[in-house]
Amino acid sequence: MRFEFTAEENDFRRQISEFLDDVLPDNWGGSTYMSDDDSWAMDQQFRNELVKRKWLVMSWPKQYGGSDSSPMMNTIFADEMAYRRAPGLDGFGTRMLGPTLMAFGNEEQRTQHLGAIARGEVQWCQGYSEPNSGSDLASIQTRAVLDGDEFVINGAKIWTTMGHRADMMFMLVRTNPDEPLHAGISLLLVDMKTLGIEVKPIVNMADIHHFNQVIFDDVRVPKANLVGDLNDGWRVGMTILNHERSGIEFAAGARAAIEELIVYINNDDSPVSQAKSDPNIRIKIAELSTEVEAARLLCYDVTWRHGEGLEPSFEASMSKVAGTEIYQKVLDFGLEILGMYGGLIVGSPQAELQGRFLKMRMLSTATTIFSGTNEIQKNIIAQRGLGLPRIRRAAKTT
Amino acid sequence: MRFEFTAEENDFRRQISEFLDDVLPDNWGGSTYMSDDDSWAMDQQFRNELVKRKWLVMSWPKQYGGSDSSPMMNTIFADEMAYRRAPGLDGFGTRMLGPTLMAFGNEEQRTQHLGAIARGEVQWCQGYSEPNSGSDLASIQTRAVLDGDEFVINGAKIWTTMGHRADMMFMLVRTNPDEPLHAGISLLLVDMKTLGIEVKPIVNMADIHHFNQVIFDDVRVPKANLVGDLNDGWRVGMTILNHERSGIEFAAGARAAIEELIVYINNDDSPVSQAKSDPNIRIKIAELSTEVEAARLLCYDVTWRHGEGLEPSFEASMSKVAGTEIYQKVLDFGLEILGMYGGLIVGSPQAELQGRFLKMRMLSTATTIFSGTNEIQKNIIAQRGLGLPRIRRAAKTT
Amino acid sequence: MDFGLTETQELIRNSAREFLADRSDSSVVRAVANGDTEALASLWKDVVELGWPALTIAKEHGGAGLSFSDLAVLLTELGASLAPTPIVESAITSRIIERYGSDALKSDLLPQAAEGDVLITPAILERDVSWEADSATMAATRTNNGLVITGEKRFVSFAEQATHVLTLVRTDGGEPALVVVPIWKSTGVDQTPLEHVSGVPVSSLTFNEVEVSEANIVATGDEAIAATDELVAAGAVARATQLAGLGRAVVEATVDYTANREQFGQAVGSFQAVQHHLAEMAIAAKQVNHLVHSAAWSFSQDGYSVERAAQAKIAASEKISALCWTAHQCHGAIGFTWEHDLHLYTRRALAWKTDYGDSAFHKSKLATSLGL
Amino acid sequence: MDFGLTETQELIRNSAREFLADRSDSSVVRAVANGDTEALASLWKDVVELGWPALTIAKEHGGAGLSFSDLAVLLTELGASLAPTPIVESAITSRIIERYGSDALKSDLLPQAAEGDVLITPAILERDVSWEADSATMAATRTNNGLVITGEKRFVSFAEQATHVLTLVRTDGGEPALVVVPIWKSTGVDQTPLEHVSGVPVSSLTFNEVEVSEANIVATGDEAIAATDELVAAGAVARATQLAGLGRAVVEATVDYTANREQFGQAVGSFQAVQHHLAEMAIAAKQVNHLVHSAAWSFSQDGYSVERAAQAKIAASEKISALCWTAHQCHGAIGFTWEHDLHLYTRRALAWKTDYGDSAFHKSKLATSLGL
Repeated sequence: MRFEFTAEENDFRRQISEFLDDVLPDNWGGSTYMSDDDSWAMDQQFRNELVKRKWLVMSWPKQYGGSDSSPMMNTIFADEMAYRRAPGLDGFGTRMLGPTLMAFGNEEQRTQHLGAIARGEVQWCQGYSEPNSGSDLASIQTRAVLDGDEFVINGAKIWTTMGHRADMMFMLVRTNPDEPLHAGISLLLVDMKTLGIEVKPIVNMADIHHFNQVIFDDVRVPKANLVGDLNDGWRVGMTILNHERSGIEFAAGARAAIEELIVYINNDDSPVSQAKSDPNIRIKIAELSTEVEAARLLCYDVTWRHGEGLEPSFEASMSKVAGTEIYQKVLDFGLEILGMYGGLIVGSPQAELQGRFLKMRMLSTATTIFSGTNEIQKNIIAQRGLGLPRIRRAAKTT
Repeated sequence: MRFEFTAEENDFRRQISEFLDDVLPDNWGGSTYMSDDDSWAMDQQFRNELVKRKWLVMSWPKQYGGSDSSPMMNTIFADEMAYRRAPGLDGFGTRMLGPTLMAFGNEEQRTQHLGAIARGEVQWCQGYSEPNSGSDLASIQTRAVLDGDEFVINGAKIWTTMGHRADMMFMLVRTNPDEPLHAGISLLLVDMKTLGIEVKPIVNMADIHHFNQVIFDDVRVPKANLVGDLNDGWRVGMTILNHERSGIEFAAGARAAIEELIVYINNDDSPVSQAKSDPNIRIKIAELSTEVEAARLLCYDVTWRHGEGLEPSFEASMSKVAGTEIYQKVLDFGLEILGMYGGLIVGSPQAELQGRFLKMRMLSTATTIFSGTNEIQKNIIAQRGLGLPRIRRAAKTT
Repeated sequence: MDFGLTETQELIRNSAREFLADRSDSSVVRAVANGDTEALASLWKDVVELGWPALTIAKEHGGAGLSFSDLAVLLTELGASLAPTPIVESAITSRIIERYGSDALKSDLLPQAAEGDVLITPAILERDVSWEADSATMAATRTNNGLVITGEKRFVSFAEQATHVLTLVRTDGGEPALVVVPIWKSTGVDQTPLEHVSGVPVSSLTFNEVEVSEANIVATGDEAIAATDELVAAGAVARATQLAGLGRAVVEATVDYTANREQFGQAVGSFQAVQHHLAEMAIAAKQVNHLVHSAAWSFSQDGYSVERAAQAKIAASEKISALCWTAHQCHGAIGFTWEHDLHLYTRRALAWKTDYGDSAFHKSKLATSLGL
Repeated sequence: MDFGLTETQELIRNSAREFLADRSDSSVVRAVANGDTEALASLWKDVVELGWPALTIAKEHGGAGLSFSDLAVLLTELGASLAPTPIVESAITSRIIERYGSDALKSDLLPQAAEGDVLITPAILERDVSWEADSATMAATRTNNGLVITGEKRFVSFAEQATHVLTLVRTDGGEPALVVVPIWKSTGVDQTPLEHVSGVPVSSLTFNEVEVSEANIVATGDEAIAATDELVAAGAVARATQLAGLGRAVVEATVDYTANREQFGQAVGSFQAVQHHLAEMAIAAKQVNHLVHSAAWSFSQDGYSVERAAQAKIAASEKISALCWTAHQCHGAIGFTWEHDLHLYTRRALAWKTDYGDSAFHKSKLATSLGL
């Protein structure tokens, strides 16, 4: 066991930190509360900076433009970026689609897409969820019917993050309606400018437009855009979901928030600075910072397992549950410390900490729901991790 | 709405309190930690006192020796007795079997048993659970086969509280093995001195002998001891479980514990008296006392519903969940306040508060398990109370 | 103990439900949150028509003379509907004036408050957002005619609609005074509207040498502190009562959604994890309901129970906002959208959770009251 | 970061598991809890044979010179088996003497400690049961030869087996001193055995004019406070590490039970409520495991991380005892019996939860360290 980072790792963390000191605006609170064109432009600009430093796809093999960097380095990068709430990352292209194409794509698909992702030139989005298929993904109904050299897609996807900015979508479609749930599904790559695609915005409860509903009306996609085998999309698509998910971004966000709160109440100009000598606040911060560290170690455990070639399936569920729960708790606590100021919205006169904690708390609501609700993650932990059996038949519970 | 007791009710509460002031020893901590003959003798003696005051079966109709007292009076009585941890109550005879015999027993059974219960002359115990039938009572396997004028019982009951003191048992037996779970069950009254009954003690984790396993080996019981119809025992037996259960004893126990702790830390002689000015302790006591009051109001709601002739089925589940959970929390907190002293056992030198909190916490472990685990109570609340549907078939959860 | 409604209370509840279903559905709540002051004014006009501001004002001052317990029945419905209307502000200021004000002040203001001709809202908080009466610092200089006030009060609800504020000042000698300031007629009062999670108007007010006549002083010294404590306690119980109603509404909506939404071939609400979420939410909602009505019952013309008021707000603040977050968890993605109404409840719960003292504030009060 | 065991650590773990399965099953744990001192002595003899007391003592003093991190691997196994043997007491007193004691004291005591010829146990607590070094009041009078001690120390683990205690006194001038008292050779030391939930021997000790030579003083003044703080921190991490092992064992036992116990025609462990209980228990156990090993790693010959030590004990104290109670809930009635071993774990968890500072104590330390 070794509970410290190597000199090289610490050095890399410092580099990222210095880079962010340089390029982030003062008092930067994260792009999370900017859903406008400015924030998109900033995101693009940051992505270019990351490309310049060879960080955007550092985890990829050298042959595809990456640096073959270790899982530990990748998590440190993700940790530091999330800790500073830095924009510019591209989860869909670099972390989800890229590795999947390396594993399942054909030579032509790799040539066509990997370079563009590595250069930060193309924005991908993910077409998985449907209005009636949320947690239960295998029940998707969007159809793709082969017609000559093309698939014809009809249906609707929902919760499509960045759908309104994306150039391309990778999507799950039902290609064999007669097969049981998982078996009739394929993964397709779709140009978002194709005729018949309509993108409708969905504004979230934090008043931000991240999501979209995407309607497919006789959308024709070349057969060559099929990734992997026909009707093998479930396996291909789930690989995307499982790839290198350490969950560090939640622990990092929680760490950032709690440190910000400590600085804030230690500032005598803060109207709630009396909190710093309130024993209950002291105790609560100690408690939360312990939980944050506990969640953070779970993430690095997942990363370590990944580096050792061990399968981190239920461990990733653990880090997701722990990270998202503590992230919400820390934000709740921030609102508690802010007292009445916690009720002020970004942009309000007299707002403290720019009203960001309220906005972040609203946004964090999704973290325990998306990518598999925490309830489902706990099922996974119990069944895959602990080996507990599934229900055999209808339970008579009362 | 009226959130106060009537003058008559307050007066009655005062009477009980004065009675207990008179008869309870100083520093009385409850008979819960006395499993010896002395404590049994004290229990008997107290029961006689309750009979003298006409309190033991006050809720019963006058014709059976009761006072037809209101559910509110009954709950006040139970509240005050539990608050003072007074012995002498007889849950099995007065609160469970008595009302059941009034509803389902025949004239002979009533004549034979009700008077003896009312006079505190007979100790009953309950034979429901079996080694393989805990939460799932309907699966009991203890057989009773009719042979002439007698049932012949074979099998085993477990968790039989007071089994080693009891004169009589009311028990569920399977009289028709071919019927599905609930339908083949009957309720029998059994004299514990009958040949073939063996009572084996089970010591609980607090090192107290309350429970027993009771083995039945060709035990012959007169047919006349069947209560209600043959194979209708599930309905009869469940009535027993549902009768007038307000759950007030948990809220009362929690109230007693928290008040004891406040007095204790306010005493400057207490080695942990610094706790009284610890803001975290102050806050925690305020929090717990709020929860205790919240649980207590749920119990009085159940009682009020009962008095109004409304069905308090899921409300009783709510009061059970809330009461038992807060009772455990208050005891946990007591151990926390006591610090290292919390680890001392009853009778140890240097024990504080007689080591009672540790013992009580151990004993309280059972409260969230017995009489339907809190998990099952929550199912009842969701399904019967809120009308949520049951699972239709095997769930595919991952 | 009687957990049932009286006839009067049933009447209040039924008429409130009927009215609010019609006049305060989510479109009205959203309109007011978007700054539609006409929608707010129109709702207030109807509410006055129904006599709600008059409910607890004594008959001799033109009110209906009902109890705080009766008011609580109305407040649960206002909470359940998120109705954006200043009944709490009106009711608690009327109570304090009735209990502590001079006969002249009562005769002047209460009949007008009952008629909705004046609206008096509390202005207690300053920059340090403490609900502790002792911490008020806004300066008032004594003159022959009364007081001249200079300073700032923050987080004043419905200040834009109010004709008066009931505010706490500290005079030259350090003595506190609780005073009614007719802001509609005063010069030197400036408003800064805040953007607030509650979705109702909240402002900060600056007072620049604002003159207030002697007659407008409600109480001074220890009595001013006691009156302010009571104002805060009444506000706390009122907000807690609205939270109780809000919680009930969220439980109902979540039961409804999960009983019908299907995943994995099952109603989501048939999964044990979801059932247990909802069972716990239902317990919390019922507990808060009982605690707030118990607290409201304790408010009589002779005073109130400090313990019950604190317990009501502690439980309501903690349990109802937590319940809203669990409701989001049960709703999944749909509850995360702006379009779905669930976040309107969550936002209001966040606002009310802190208003008139958060749980930490009331726990400290309660601990003192318990002898610690 | 490396979450895997080194070869040495694997060796420690495997040999500890094998030994403890054989020599510290629940019958031994129960025997010692029932006062069987021979069982305890016999286990200690074997443990000495295995070289466990020598593990972290420097090679120059006859130890194995391994790290606290290596010791932690052993401690998880000791925790999982509830082994009633004073390795923690021995290891942390050796560390403090090695870090703070004079060369003479080290040469005298450490080789004997490594061989198991002496057993030194900490005696820190007094009547107010505070782990804060500053609060020690036991009086020591300076003489030409050393100190004369009079007073009481409470809750001393394995005092009946110990040859020495490491204790904190306050000299005439008010200066604290950390001192080794050879209780086996001293007159004036009385023991009061306590009946303790841990199931291992715990006593209170009274000192009546007990003479201690100058050579036995480990540290004085600020250094005595620092050494005591370190002793408590090391004890806290050691107990937390035992708790981590205990938690793992309880999770395994509960999985095993619920996967096999059937009710309603199902394995109890197939119900979602039980699965979620266990998932949360497993997360907690893993988190505590990582936090304790991270804290243990920070203990080097140069010092330790105050934050990590506090975090380890906070998490272990809160999560592992809670996990035990949830295990009871999952076990149902059978886990409530004396006969079932589960309560042995619960009792030990309760004892270790408080030993060397409960979570409130360490939260306060951590808050200070975080700049609050």
